[in-house]
Amino acid sequence: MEALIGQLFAGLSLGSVLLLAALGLSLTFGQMGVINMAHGEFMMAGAYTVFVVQGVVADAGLALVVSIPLGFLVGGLLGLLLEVLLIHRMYHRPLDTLLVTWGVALILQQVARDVFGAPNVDVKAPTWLSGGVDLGFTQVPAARLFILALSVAAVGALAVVLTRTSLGRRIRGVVQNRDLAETVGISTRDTDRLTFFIGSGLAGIAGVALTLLGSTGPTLGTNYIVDAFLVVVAGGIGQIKGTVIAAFGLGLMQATFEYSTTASLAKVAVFVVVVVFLQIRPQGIFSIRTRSLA
Amino acid sequence: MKSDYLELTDVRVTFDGFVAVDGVTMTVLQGDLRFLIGPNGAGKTTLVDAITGLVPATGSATFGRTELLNRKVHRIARLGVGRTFQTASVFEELTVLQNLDIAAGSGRGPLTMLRKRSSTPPEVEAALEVIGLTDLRDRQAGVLAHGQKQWLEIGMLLVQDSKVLLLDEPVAGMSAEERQQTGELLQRVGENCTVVVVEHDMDFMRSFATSVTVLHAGRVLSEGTVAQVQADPKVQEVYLGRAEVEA
Amino acid sequence: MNTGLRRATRVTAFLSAAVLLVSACGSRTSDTSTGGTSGAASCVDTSGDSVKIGLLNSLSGTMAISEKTVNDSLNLAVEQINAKGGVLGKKLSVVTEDGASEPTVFAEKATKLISSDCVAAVFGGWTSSSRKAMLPVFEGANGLLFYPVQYEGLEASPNIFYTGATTNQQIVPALDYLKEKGVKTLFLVGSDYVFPRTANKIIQAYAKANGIEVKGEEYAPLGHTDFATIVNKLKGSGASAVFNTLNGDSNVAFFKEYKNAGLAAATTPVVSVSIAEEEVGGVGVDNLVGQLTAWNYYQTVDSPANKTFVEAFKAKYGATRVTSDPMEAAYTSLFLWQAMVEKAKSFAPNDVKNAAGGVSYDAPEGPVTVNGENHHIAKTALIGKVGADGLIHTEWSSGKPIEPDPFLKDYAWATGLSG
Amino acid sequence: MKGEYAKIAGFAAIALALLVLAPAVLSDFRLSLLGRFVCYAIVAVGIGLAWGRGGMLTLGQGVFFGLGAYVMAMHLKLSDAGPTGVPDFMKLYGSGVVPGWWEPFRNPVVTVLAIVLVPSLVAFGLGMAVFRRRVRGAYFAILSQALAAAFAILLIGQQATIGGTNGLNGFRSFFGFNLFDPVNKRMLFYIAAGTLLAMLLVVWQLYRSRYGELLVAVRDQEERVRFLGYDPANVKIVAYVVAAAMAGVAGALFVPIVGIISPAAVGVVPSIAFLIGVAIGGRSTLFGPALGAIAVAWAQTSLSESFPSFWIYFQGALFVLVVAFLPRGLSTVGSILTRRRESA
Repeated sequence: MEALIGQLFAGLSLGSVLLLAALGLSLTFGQMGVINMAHGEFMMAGAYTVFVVQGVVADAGLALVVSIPLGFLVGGLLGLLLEVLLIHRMYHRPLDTLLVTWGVALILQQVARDVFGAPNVDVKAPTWLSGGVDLGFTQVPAARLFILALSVAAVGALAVVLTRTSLGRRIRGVVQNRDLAETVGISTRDTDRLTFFIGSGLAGIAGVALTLLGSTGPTLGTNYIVDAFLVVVAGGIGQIKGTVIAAFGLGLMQATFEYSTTASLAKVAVFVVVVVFLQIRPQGIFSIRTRSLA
Repeated sequence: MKSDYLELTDVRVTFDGFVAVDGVTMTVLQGDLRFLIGPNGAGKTTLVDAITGLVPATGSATFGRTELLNRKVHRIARLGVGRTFQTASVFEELTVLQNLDIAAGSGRGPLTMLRKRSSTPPEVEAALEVIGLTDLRDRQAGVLAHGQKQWLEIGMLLVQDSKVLLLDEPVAGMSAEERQQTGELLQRVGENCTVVVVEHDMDFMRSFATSVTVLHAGRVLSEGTVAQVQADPKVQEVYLGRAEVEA
Repeated sequence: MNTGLRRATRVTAFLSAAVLLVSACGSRTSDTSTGGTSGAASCVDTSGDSVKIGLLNSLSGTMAISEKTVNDSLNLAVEQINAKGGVLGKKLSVVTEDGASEPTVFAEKATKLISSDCVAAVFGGWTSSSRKAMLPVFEGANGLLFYPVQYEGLEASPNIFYTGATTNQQIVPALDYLKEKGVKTLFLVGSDYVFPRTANKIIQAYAKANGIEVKGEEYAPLGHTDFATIVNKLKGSGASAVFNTLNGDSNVAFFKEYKNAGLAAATTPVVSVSIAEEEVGGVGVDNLVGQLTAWNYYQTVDSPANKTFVEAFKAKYGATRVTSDPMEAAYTSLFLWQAMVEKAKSFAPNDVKNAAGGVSYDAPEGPVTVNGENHHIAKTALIGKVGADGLIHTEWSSGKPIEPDPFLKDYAWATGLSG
Repeated sequence: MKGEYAKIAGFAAIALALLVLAPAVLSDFRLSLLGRFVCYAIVAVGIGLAWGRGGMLTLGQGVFFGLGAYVMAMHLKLSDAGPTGVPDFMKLYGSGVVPGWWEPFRNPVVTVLAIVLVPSLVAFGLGMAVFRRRVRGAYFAILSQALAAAFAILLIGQQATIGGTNGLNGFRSFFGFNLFDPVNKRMLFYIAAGTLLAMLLVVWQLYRSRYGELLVAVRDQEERVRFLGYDPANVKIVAYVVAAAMAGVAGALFVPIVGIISPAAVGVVPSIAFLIGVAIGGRSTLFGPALGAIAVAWAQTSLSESFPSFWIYFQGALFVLVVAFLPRGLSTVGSILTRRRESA
């Protein structure tokens, strides 16, 4: 029974990690159609942010707290730079953004290698996040609980921004009808930049969180990017709701398969499930409701 | 030969609870040049989408007693129902000839497909004549003028051997001269086909329509000749009145 | 000139340029192999006052982190040998190639080193897949490879010298140690590839023969970073020790999860066979203190030879650098080759092979001796414990060098393991 | 018709360079290196068809390459082991019994058929599942990438039956020919070069056929094609299957030339790496993808020898600059220059 609850938690936790990794993507990919393969490297940048901050701030807990907004900023600024320099001239060629950002990812990884060295760096966890938290009936790792809370907070904050603020209304306006938004005076250029900034910033936060669980090194991003994209695809286009459901769904599935078989088979099985899922519900993926077909 | 007619019965299209087409019933006979008009959001394009399989619909739409609804898009096309789009959607990287040749070829077998085109098929030659693009046959479609692209689209419908032609705002953005030519083209084509034109341009309609159906809020508001429809007080109220004012 | 011809000219120009460039690289070195059978005669040039050797490590790609360090210690050894007058009076001149972490590239570069550069011997390789890829090359062209990393055994090529540990010099002593400590239940966790799978087969057989119960055997794909499920299983199993054959980044995630789950070295110790001094920093000293490792060398080994090695290494590469088992094994491999060549008084691979048996060297890890039959070397096994200083300290030693037994022929419990 | 002559001339130029010039001036080692590049070029020709002409950005060609390669490798392993023998690695790591699904590959004819059919069938099945449901564009790209990831993980996990990370290697003969003999290695190069030329002929015929025109139409306006009475899924599946078959053949040739196939050659990273040469050469041109692939592989080999970390920057910059600023590849630079000269 305890193992079962532990496993349920493991699945939720994995889901929250996937959610953090995919949330920014669902904004940049789902809402803007840009396939940003450098998203993983923005996560890496967030993780290295914690490492750098820990070099300045001795207390690991404080460093982590400081790193969350800072990681958002680092990821966001990298994203902004990418948008301004490259992506904005490619909105009509979404597939090509995939290859361009793959190149950017390669460069960023090598920059990390040249700046921080090829081996992983040591990021210390704050004492209040190491060890477990007793929930009465079972004990769960504090770090994972923290990440779960962080992902929920990130989704909440994003939802508030998208639905309650003028910026959010602008983003949704531009996504739904670019031309109309332009004619009513919304600057689509500014909105694009902001959307990309926020989406990439979320990657930075994900990177900060991942230092609690895994290695901080140049290849951190590559370990997550394929899974994160699968989540967005399964979740459906432009749907934060869909991303949340897909992340936790895939997380629970991976954990369940892994428990009953092996981690390798579980990864393969999750892929098969996503393909089968697309057979049943391509609607979540595909929607054509435009007047012209241009 | 009036047996091949397009008959819609209680066609209904719903998007997430919003009823875009609300029980449209109409019949278009062969040789008819039917104009479908109505204010924005009346459901004109959606109705065309429903007939061509782009959006799911309930009710019935038959052509020559064959049910069209809820078939795949390409199957409906093969039944002889063709359409154009508001924004011309020709294959810009291909030549005029290649565009027409593709349109003419949905019935070709694999061996024909895998061979090079050795000569221009007669129906393509004929269509080039009809749409007046013979001299531009080797020009890339992407560099054609707007009006020429629309004509190419119509040409593609012709070689496709469509019996029902659904045209979505074919003269939008055209010069007066181009409109005139397009109208005459439609009249020529309409002799052997069932043609439905979705249009906003009232002058164009008055010049070329043989009959008109007015849609409003997803329903048929009025139907008849141009004169009959123009005289209908309901139509004047929701649509034409306003158009008169604008004009 | 019509378009057709012009384009044809362009294509031809491009292709000839490409071909010429490729051939230019080729002719950079003496291409004596052209036309002849590359296998039969060695093209090693010993006429001058220097002799070429090849260093083949991944300087790019995922394995560069580890293999770069081996390349460093190999260069140190070359420098030291040359400072003392070289081998048979000839200075060593190094040809460095990048294996790029890809087995195919290793095979390709090995071919180049043997047949184009005509090196006397090649030093390098890390992953089993890179070694397996190079093996046919060395056997086909009758070259010599010195492979410096502990591996899963079950191999003995006449053209390869294995200076890292085979299983009976690392895995088996670690099990002996655990048994000695009274461990009755084990949990096995490893990356999903050949070394962990083979190691765990051996562990299962050993456990069965020695009354140890294996509570679980889990594999994670290479690069796997979420160990919640595996640690959950580990915790649920109640095993009293863990045998860890994870590789690379996965170790970080595993040890963080292990700590987060409330497990500790004092109650459930983890014996790792892929974590050396180099990796401790990346995993985090905090996460590793008190955990065990099984190797044949640590930087802290107390011997005059090691003192010299560590000092020389730090002097050349910086005081913050550490030395580890594969680095030491690579360093040692060059001196062993020197000893073989000097015994044979020849650089020819066949002469070196014939002279190899019994050659010994006082390595930083202690005395090592080449086994003439299987081309492995006798080494002392050391169980270490990670200290708060980030170094690994010897906890237990086999006391004397263990004769290599790559096929575990001399262990009764292991019969039937290797087909 | 001028275009036709240009193609014939280009074709002759490539044939001359590969079949006459290269063997004459290159050492055995460099020639077999070029042989490996030619294998990549064959994959690139297929990608040019699927991506350049068909608009399907396939990030999973490594899978088909791997299927062809493993089929060939299994046959070579079995034939080395003798009529009833067991491949060496199975004795070491496995049960010492050849699994039933290996047995058919003892037969050379079955092997050659399987090299083409296995990748084709997998591509067909996937194409039916994906294109029929109108999954396309970015979704298709991501799915194909996930397929590559899953395939590599699956291979790595199968130590006893398919060699795991080590892959399959240590082949001694190729359909009876000794692989250590330099003459036979030269023969392998000729086979690879000949195959590349044949594949170029195949795509040339496809490009100039009505099907080629239709494929471009589907790439640019998939929905429009539907309204002309075609099912675009079928059009795309054909191109995808042909591309997969080409990758499979390339993989099969790669095995005897390089002497090893392992999961490292089939995963996500090599699958994307296949694309860069295609992008540089000009994705929708006939010769561009093949020439680009050879150029990039050559650059990688020579640059990474001297500047390992520089190569990564270079590769990254190539992706960025070529795709962002020269979407039609370097071939456009050539034609722009020509046009300038003509107008001057």
